[in-house]
Amino acid sequence: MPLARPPSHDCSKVKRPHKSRDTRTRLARFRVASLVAALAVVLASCSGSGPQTALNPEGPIARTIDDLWQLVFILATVVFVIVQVGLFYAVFRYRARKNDDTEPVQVHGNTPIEILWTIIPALILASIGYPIVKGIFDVRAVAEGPDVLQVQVTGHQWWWEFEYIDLVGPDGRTLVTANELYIPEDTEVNLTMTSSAVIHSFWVPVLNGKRDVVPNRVSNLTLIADNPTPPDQPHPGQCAEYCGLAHADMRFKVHVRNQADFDAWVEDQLTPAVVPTEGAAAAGFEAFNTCVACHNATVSGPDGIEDIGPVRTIEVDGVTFTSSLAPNLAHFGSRGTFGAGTFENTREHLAQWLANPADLKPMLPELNDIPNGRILGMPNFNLSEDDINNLIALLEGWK
Amino acid sequence: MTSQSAPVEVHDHHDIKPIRKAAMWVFLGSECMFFGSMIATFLLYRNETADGPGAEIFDIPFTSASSFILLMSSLTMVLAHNAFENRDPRATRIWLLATAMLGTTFLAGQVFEFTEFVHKGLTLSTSSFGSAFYMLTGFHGAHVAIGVLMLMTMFYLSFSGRLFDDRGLNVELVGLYWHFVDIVWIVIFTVVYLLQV
Amino acid sequence: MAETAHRAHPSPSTYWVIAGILAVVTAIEIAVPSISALDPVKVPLLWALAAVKFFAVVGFFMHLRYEKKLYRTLFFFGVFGVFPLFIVVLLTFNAL
Amino acid sequence: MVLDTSKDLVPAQPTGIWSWITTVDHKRIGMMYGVTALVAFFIAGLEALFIRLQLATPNGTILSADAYNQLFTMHGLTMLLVVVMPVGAAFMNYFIPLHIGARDVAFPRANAFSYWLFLGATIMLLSSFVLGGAPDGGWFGYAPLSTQLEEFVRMDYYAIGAQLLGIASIMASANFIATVFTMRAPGMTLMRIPVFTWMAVVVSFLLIFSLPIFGVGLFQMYFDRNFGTQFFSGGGDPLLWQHLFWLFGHPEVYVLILPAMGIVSEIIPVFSRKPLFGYPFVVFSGIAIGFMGFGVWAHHMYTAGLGPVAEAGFGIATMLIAVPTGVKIFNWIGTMWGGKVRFELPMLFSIGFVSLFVIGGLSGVTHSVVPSDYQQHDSYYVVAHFHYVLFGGGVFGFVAGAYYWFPKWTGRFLDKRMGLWHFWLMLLGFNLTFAPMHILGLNGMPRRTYRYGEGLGWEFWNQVATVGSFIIGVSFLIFAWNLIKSRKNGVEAGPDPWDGRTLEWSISSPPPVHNFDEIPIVEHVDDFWHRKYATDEEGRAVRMTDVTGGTLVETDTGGDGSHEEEDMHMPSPSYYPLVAATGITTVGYGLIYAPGAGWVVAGIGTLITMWGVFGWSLEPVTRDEHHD
Repeated sequence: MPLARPPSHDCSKVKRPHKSRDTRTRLARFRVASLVAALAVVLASCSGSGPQTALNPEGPIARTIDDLWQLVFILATVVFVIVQVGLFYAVFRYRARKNDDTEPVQVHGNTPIEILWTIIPALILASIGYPIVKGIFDVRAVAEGPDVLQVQVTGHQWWWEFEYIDLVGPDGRTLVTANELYIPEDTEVNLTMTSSAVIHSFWVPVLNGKRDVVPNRVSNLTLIADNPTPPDQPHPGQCAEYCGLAHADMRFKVHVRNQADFDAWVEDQLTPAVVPTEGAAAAGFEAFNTCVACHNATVSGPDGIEDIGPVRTIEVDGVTFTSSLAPNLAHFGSRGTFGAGTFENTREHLAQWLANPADLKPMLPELNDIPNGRILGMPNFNLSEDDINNLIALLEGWK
Repeated sequence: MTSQSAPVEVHDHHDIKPIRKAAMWVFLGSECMFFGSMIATFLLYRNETADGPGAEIFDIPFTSASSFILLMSSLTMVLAHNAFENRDPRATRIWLLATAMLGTTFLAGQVFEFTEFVHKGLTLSTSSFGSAFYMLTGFHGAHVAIGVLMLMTMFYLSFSGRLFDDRGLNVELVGLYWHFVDIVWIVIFTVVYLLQV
Repeated sequence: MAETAHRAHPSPSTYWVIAGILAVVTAIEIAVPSISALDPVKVPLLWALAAVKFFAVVGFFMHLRYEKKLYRTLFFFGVFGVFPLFIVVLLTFNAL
Repeated sequence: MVLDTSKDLVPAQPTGIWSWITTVDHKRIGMMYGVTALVAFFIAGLEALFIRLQLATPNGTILSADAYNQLFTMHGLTMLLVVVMPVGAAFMNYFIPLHIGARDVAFPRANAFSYWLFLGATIMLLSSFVLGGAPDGGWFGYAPLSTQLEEFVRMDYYAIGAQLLGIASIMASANFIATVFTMRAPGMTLMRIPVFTWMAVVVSFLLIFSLPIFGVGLFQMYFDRNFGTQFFSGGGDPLLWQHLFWLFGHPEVYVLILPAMGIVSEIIPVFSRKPLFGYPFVVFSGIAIGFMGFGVWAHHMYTAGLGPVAEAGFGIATMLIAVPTGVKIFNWIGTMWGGKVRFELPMLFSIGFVSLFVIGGLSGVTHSVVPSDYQQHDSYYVVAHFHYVLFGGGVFGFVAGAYYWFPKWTGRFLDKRMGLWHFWLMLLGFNLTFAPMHILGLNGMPRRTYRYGEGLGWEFWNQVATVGSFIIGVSFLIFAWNLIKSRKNGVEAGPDPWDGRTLEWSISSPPPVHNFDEIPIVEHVDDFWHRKYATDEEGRAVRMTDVTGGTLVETDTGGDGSHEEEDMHMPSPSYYPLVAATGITTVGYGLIYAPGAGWVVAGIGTLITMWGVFGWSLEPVTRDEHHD
């Protein structure tokens, strides 16, 4: 990163001009402290690291934001250096010295200087006004047109529901999934978002800034990703607006695929899950009857294709959102994670979850009020070990 | 605390009257923000009736009458203040009582109006409109009630001859408060009633 | 305070006159919504009439016209401060 | 606090617990504010240490999600409303009358009431931990999360507790405004008031006009929770709460920082031995910050969906606040420039304030770059920003004030050695704790999360921050020990230990009950300095020779004959403020548990309140008592 240097200049400047003996120890302490401060700023600027960072954009919108950040960071660093150097110069140059009992000249002020240091900052700020306003309109522009992939997002406590309203299967069902968003590369994706109960915020730092997801309101966010992600390294995202008990565990993943892979994924997802007829999975489907009080799935069984489980919608400002009570499980086995992107989708985790969900993720199922649509987590159904194994067999099989 | 002989003090510099009035006026400015927030809430929700009753249930002639009563209580209040300034306990007492009566009449009208509206299906929880309406007019009513209480306190003091003592509360301050409650209603009457029908 | 002199409070006859004006304005206010010819200007007109009553009470009954400038400043911070704030709030809701 | 009553100052200082309970002396009330806030500071600090322990490692298990959510909510709520604001109130109570040459505040009993109600609300908020759980909706209490779980009383504690704190603050603010505008000593024109008192005025205006808005929001939250109203749910709009909250919450930010700026503006001139550079500019920039602070509330809502036009408007307005803030910083540097900077403890903390506040201010400017804020909002970058402003700014400023004025409160210095340890440890710990949070936030770590997964690259800096937070903790233990020890055993300071500039240094330490033997007549900004020093032809300060011993300086106004000899009237002590405050707090507890048995408690509380209020206003007055 090019921004690493200026702050360290600052501390070397602080060190240089002052050598008098009685202040040496103080200087040493100042050096340590200002070194720490400066170091922190340096590292803040150049350590864009980790998969959830806002400093390594993976798409043009995030890059627009990052460019603005770089601009203002450089400006802020310059101002920081000037002011701190001025401050510490004044402090040390004009420190009271021993054997000097003269009094300073009693200066009360200087109007031209005051006006100068009012106007100069105002001008500096005015100079970044235009890029800021342009940036706002660029980032906030709602993607429109036939090539835009439309996804409707519903925030729940504490998971995400995605409905691809234009991706419709032969049976007329739209593609609905939870917590793992798949998007094609280099394509504008328009998220139309609302919430079922409380405010959430949708945030994938590498693709865009965050946008609140507000009940009774519709908000939009555009995602564009440069490159496909490896299957096991999707872009992590997270709810960024405090939304209650399990806010920290309301995460999600964004998988970017090239167009062909994306189309293949869509086809898979639009295919109903098959009702197993034998083995543990079949027994698991029996046990699944408990789950469909909240969860749902589109399955193809002996009676043909049917939707099981409650499917609910909410309408906000003329937009109809799918708002299920719990994640759709028809393709659970294809997901890398569960529990709102928090736990790797492994047998061990799943067994632990089914044995007692609140053990893994904090929830308040005892306050669920299903008729009024208030769902605050999955209860412990005290499933037997067999039930758990059978359910795992079922769910792992639903790719 | 007993006072003892002490060095010179510039005592008369701080007459308590203007100090109290300054505090009262800044408090009333603060109350403007309080009622302004509720009026803005009402304006935001004026059409959010959730298929329940809305502004059409207002009885403008009735509310006009009670608004007029509250408006006239400002006249009796200022006459009470005038009598107080003239140190006329009897006239002060009469006008204070008249003001309190007018205020009570207004409150009675509000209670009647609320009862009517509830019968017509508008409650606190019917809709955002109902919530905003009752909160705004209800808090105003509470202010009137506190005002009546203060007027009656003054009325009581006028019998014990302590009306003109210099204490925390006096007729002038009660008057400022009372007039303020009146001017808030002037705005509420316009915004909530007249502009919505 | 530097400013000590203030005008004498008005006499009761002034109060009665103001009360009369308030009554008349109230009557006009109540009439306005029922006159359909006034519909286009109804909103600003009613706001203006309310303002007349508001400042009549504040100025005469509350004696603000006759008192120290300090009181006016303190009070008007609230009165005139509340408008821009909530106009902006309502604008962001597209509620104006 | 021990006051020396041996001097023949009148009236005598009363002693004993009862004298504290019934006190209406602004100095004692200020002390009580300070002590209460300091205790709350240690509680809120302890909460922060638990939070830091939990976050030291990925998937931390020290706290449950539930406990964590309560702790971070209470940490914010306590620090802002029960620590920093009251510390400001403590300094204001103590020094406004001294700065303007008054005997007390305008309404001593209302002042006592403000304190007791503040104390009641504080106890109420803290008691929630053991009475059904502390508020857990964040200090901003965003609806409809805050109105969602009506089963719990937690957010009722928030709604009522904050409401009571608000009432207390409104009363205190009206009191300060009335005091400053009507009770200044002769000659103390508005442009001669010390900067701290000016900032107190700005703060009082901010509070008195912003708190009622918050109050309405809190009532709406309370009604939504308890009476089924639909302000934020149903047909209501959750963004209404955000507007009402931030219309208060943003001015509140300046309420927290302006007193600290005022304190630093007092300290820097004293220890630079120069007048404040550009006094009128510093005052007017404070007023400008106050005004602009009212116009930028929505910059907390950039991600909420206001629309690009509003976002652009508020973005520009927010940037503009940097201008008056910059003016203050430049003027502080200008004050030191060409002076004789003495590295006494108050000055060290003030230099720390300026330096750290610059960082916080600049990271604030990065927030005004709205698209950039789409990333930074609700991330640890914001946490870093406001701690640099409120801790690096506010707390450093207040601690500077404590070292500066401790000699005035007690007549003794705080120990310098311990103070130096405090300063350096606090500076180190502070930067270790909060500087890494910039990095964490930019790397995507959101706020208010009780745990985070591995592999996100957040482990190292979280560990650093945790270590730093414990260093801060140690530094404040040293401070507390210093306060306790130096109160009785500190080096004696005398009335004017720093060669001060403002009126409080012209009277004894601690000050007598009546503050001034005679009300001073003021001729200059920094009037006390001008009584001690003249300037030579070069403009250098020259100590006047007729000053007696450098201690108490006699004013020459006693004999001018224009003031008649009169008894000194001090307000009588009263327990009614405590009764009234107890009553209101009881009503508050009742409302929290309403409807139901809560109504009974609220009814009892109402009766107690009426007893207090009527007793207060009808209390037979001593004839010579002229205060309310």
